[in-house]
Amino acid sequence: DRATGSTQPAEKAAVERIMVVGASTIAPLMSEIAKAYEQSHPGVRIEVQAGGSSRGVLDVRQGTAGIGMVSRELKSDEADLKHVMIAQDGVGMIVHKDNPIQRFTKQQIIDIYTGKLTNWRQLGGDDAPITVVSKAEGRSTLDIFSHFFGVKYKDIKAHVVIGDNQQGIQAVAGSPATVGYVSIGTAEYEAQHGAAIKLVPVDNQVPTTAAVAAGEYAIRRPLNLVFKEPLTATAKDLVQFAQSRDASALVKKQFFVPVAQ
Amino acid sequence: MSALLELPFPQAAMPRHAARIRLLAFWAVMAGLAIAGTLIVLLIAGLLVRESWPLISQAGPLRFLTDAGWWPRDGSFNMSPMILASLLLTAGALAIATPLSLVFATFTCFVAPAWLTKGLRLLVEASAAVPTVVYGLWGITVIVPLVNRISPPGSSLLAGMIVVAVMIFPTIAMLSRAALLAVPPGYVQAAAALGVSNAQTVLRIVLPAARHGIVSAMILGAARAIGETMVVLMVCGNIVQVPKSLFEPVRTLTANIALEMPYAMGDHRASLFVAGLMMLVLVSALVALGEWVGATGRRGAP
Amino acid sequence: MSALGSGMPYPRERLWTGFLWAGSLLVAAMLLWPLLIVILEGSHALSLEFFTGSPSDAGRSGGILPILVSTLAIVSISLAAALPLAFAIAVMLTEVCRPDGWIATAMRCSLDILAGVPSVVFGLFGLSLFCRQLGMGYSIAAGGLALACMILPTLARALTTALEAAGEQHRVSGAALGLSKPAVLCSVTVPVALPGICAGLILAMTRALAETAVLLFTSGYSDRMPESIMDSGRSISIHIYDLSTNVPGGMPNAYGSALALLLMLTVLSAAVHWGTRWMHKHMTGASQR
Amino acid sequence: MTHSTLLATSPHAERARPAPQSIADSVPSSGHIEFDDISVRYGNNKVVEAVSLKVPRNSVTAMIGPSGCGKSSMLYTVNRLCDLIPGCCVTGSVAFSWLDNEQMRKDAILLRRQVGMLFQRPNPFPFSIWKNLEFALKQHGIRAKAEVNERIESALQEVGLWDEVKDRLSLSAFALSGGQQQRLCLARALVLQPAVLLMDEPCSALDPISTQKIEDLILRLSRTRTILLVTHSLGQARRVASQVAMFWKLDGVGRLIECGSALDLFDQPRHELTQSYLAYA
Amino acid sequence: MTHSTLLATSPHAERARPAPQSIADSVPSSGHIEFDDISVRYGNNKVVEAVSLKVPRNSVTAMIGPSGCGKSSMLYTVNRLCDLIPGCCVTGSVAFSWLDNEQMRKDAILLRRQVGMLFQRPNPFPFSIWKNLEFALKQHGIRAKAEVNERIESALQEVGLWDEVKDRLSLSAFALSGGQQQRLCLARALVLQPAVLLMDEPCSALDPISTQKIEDLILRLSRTRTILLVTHSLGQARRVASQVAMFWKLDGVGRLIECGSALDLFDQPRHELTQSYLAYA
Ligand SMILES: Nc1ncnc2c1ncn2[C@@H]1O[C@H](COP(=O)(O)OP(=O)(O)OP(=O)(O)O)[C@@H](O)[C@H]1O
Ligand SMILES: Nc1ncnc2c1ncn2[C@@H]1O[C@H](COP(=O)(O)OP(=O)(O)OP(=O)(O)O)[C@@H](O)[C@H]1O
Ligand SMILES: [Mg+2]
Ligand SMILES: [Mg+2]
Ligand SMILES: O=P([O-])([O-])[O-]
Repeated sequence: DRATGSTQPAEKAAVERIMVVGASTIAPLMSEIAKAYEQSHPGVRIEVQAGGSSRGVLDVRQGTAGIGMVSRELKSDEADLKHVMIAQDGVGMIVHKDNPIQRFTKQQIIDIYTGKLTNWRQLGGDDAPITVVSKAEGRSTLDIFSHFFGVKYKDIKAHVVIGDNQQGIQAVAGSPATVGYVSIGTAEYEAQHGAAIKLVPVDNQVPTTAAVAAGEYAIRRPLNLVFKEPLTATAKDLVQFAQSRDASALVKKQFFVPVAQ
Repeated sequence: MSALLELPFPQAAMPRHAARIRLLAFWAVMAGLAIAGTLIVLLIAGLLVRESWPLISQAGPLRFLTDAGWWPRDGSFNMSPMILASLLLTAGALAIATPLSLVFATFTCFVAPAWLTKGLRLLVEASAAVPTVVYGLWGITVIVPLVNRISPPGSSLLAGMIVVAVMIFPTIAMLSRAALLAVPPGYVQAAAALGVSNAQTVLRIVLPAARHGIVSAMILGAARAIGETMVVLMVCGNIVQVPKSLFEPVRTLTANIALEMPYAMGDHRASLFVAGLMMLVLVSALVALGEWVGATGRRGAP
Repeated sequence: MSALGSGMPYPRERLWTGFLWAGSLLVAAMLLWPLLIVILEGSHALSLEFFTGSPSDAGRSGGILPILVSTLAIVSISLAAALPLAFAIAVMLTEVCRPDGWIATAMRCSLDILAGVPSVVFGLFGLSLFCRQLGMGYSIAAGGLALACMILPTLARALTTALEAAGEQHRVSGAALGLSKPAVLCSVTVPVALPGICAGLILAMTRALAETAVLLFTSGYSDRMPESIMDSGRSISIHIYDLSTNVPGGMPNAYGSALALLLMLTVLSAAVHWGTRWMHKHMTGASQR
Repeated sequence: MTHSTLLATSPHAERARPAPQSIADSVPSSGHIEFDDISVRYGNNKVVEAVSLKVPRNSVTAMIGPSGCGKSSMLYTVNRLCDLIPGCCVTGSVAFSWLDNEQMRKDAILLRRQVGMLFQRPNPFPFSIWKNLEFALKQHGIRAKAEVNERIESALQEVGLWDEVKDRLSLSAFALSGGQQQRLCLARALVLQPAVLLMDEPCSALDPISTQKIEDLILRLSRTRTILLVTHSLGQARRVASQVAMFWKLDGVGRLIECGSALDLFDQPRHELTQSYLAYA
Repeated sequence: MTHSTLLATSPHAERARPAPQSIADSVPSSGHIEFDDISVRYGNNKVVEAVSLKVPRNSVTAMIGPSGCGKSSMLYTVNRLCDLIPGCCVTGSVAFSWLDNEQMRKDAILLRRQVGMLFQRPNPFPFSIWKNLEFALKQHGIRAKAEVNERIESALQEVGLWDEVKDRLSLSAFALSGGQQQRLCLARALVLQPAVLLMDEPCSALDPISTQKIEDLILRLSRTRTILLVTHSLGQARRVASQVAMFWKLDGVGRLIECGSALDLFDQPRHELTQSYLAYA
């Protein structure tokens, strides 16, 4: 039945279905993993469904999905769920390519995001008011950001609030006076492919996927799969596959940092 | 459709009571379907109330207008800036799209050569099919930087109004064109025979005669504008505030739901359903207003 | 009614005509802009393989065939579900209820409110009613039904207008021949109203094709070829959304898919036009002059 | 008398017609339509008051009177078309001495099947010429190919349209001229072989030649049909009617002020309003 | 002669009117409208061919002929309403001997200001009765309250509508009966005091009394207006026209087959088609 994620009883019993629901950040990665897994396990169908980390948690709790995708650390009130990390993702500061700024200090970022610094001149840049881009409430990127810089999200004075990473890249690429923070993998890819942005180090934290992989970069988050015990054998196998070395290539292809080094 | 082709109601062919039963069945089915269609809105309202009830029952509905601000994770749920933003955005988009639609409809009905009319109609139909995401991308890569040059940050109420106006333009234009085409040609001929100029014929005869259709097109357009999500999410900046100018970013109720729903839990999640309920109330108020204006218009008509 | 008459040397008439030309061309340019972007950027991605292959590497490469199939299935279901409801509402409004009576007002208001419900809310509604309560799960059927609720007001309004205009002239003459209301409706009003019905169908189909937020919550994300309508399937607008917001490097194929969507719309609306013309001919027995 | 099928309801035709009760016999027979105390209101606006009138069967009765005196409204009470007009309220009764009034009161469709109507402005359906006629037949359950063809052809010949359109029966009815459309509508009514025909100014849009054709037809039809004719043309009333009912608007309400045989009424009108009105003829 | 303002274009009225050139003088004068080799096509369908006709000024010319022979189309060439009909193509010319044809060719609005038209079916605007008339005046720059009131009242009296509607001028024009609407439309044309009046079967929907009123009016107006009247009623043509033009459809195309003074044409028709047609009168 639906509770275990194996649905459609009317269909051929040979096919086992696993429902994976959750964060849109993980969904493309997970569907690639699912495809690879299905290829080696013909009797299995994996339905990946995006809809947000909270949808993943809710669906797993209600039994609608077998496995959830959560793009952040689990909260204390989510201890009823098991979780495994399948990849890591760093969060880096980005500015426009033409912005002369080469490096931020942690305090500068705090001051910019709390509205104490309002002009690039104050940081040694051009004379232009700073446009501050932040993420929407509840997004895990925001949680990581505010946790690292110690800024309460209520104190953040943003000019633009965005949802997904791509939107942040477009916002920064569209105006030289903008600063924002996005997933490092995405930013690296876009910068290499001609988007008018660049990643900027904060203090000694250099935002590269290599640094995240090496564990040298502190502003990062886990990409988790969550589930309720007991899992079916196939689902358990899938979760293991997602952590395996075989899946690492797929993780890299989606510009995340694999855990199985 | 083959049932239609088969002429489903031969009357003398069967005994009268059989015919009557068929008639009754027809009306019963029609009434049933119509009622079902009408009740969808109640189902939606029911869902929204059910999901948001835990929060509403805690402290009453007024808190959503009087709380300190929108800090959903800290239990502070003031939505009034977002309501205002939704209304402003709709009004602005309508104010841009309606006159342009009327110009367009008039042009294609009365002035444009046939080939151009056909081309423009195709263009408008194609525009209606462009996914909202594409409009969002266009807004964020074209309109927002343009507005940014006038006054940063670019993502603003104005940018939203412009992009949403372009989006709802096809709806309003196509429906008002239909309304203009439905004006009896006798009016136009009579006006022409009186030596009335083209401009005056359109302004004083055709547009007033078509006003019901035009108002109804505007209502549909407004409904689309107020319910629009993706585009607004991408170009309006999503800051919860009462804008002091057109160039300031705002967050509408719809963008708020789309932005936070995927990551909201508990009371936060319930508060987003309250936002949905608020939308429903808002739209109902607008529709009631439209009905009232329409009714007084009908009554006050010469 | 078509033309108001040709060029008049009245200076004010010239001004008026010039104003209309300028305004319309401005609008046309405005509308062309996003379209042109889609066409220019999208044409790079188009190829035969694009239409016949399956997406790979999260959609960055490969084709969109399964997505086109899912989209067609979703749109067909939504039209098939919305059309009877919209037709019934239009019939009630034009044939049964007094136009100013409370029933008609209630129906009209309910539809207008429905038209203003944000698409996210339709998504949540579909998720709760079809996916959960009715046990359809994330599926093409659930997405189609949720979409049907969303396009219902557009369709109902278009059908009402069409039936109203067509019924006006022929209701009384049909009745005078001793025909019952449903007979007049099915055999006279509907054939006469077919062009209007066709326009409404195209408008509704257009909206259904372009919709993202509803399907985000209901029809699923899976980009493999659906085997039944109870499978989950990714519609083309979701594909575009996912590629452009979630997948780094997905933009070229996002534009390619948007262009494919426009082509699909052209084909579908041509098909609807052709179909209704055929039906019109069949039902009226008249060769169109 | 070439088109006997339509004119005389032969025993054969009678059997073929599936109507549930007997209609006109083939020879003129006694009987009448009786209007009893008819009043018509539109909303709060009374337009016809207390009209009682006996219309003899199988003859032509002309209703004349100035514009707005309620002639059309009277016609609408016969086939209950008034039911379709919002706000229209009729009191009084119309009875057909040779039909089952009880059943028809319950079933307007049955009634309208017996009572054909021709409107002031031709209103063909936007179908082909053939389909316009076939449509009504099929709807009333007459589907036998041969019978349909025969009925349509004889109806078209009846109204003098057959020779004009027989080569283009699949053309849209809208491609016909006004006079042809009017005759097509008449054929559409005749093809159902109604016992009563209501005609609301059938010739007002027609040229003299078409008018003459229609008038001839009315005279021929009146041998087996009861015809109620509204006309503004006193000449026409004189030419075709055997009984004339004169309506007038008194105090803003339409009333029947005089009724009698055409000869009497035109030659010795009793009411002074009638006298002055006839002076215009 | 109570309503002199409308009938005779007094010097005062002439000054008040802002039209850019002189119009009818107050006394009947010589002159004519000349149709020169007019042909009309709708798409590929030729409906009128090679009509040349001289219409004398300040008189009534009736155009008669069977339905569909192109009478209305001929009228449309006079005020260039044919420009509005998609697919309609006119060759040949219409010239007014007493007006500046060159200027009017360039400016259809100026032309239509001089040429009033009454359509076959009444087509009032969806305004109040008063506004229907005021609209036409205001559009032509006549805004002085007193003059507007006076003109409207005299136009309504002219068509015999004033007494019927003076208490409900703010009522919608659609609340009038068909005959009243037709007269309202005539008033709307008259209020601009055009030099030429085109009337397309103005009485086809009217009862004899209203018809008589309109015919009287036509006769009175014809002293200072040039009137082109299309009618199906030969009696009417005989009563009001001084010249009659007879059209016929030959080989599917409308042609002028005979034209002459009303007396001559009705008493000694030369063309055999005319003879047979007049036999119906
Ligand atoms: N649908 C309607 N609603 C309100 N009033 C109406 C309606 N139809 C007719 N009337 C009014 O009823 C009166 C009688 O109308 P009716 O059409 O019966 O007159 P008539 O004798 O047929 O006139 P005519 O010769 O002009 O056709 C008129 O005053 C008219 O204004
Ligand atoms: N808009 C149009 N498009 C195509 N054909 C037309 C159009 N208007 C008229 N016709 C055709 O032109 C011919 C002449 O039409 P017109 O209206 O001038 O005739 P008429 O003499 O006024 O007839 P009637 O007495 O019936 O009014 C007709 O055969 C008609 O079918
Ligand atoms: Mg009448
Ligand atoms: Mg005509
Ligand atoms: O991955 P996000 O939750 O920051 O969108």
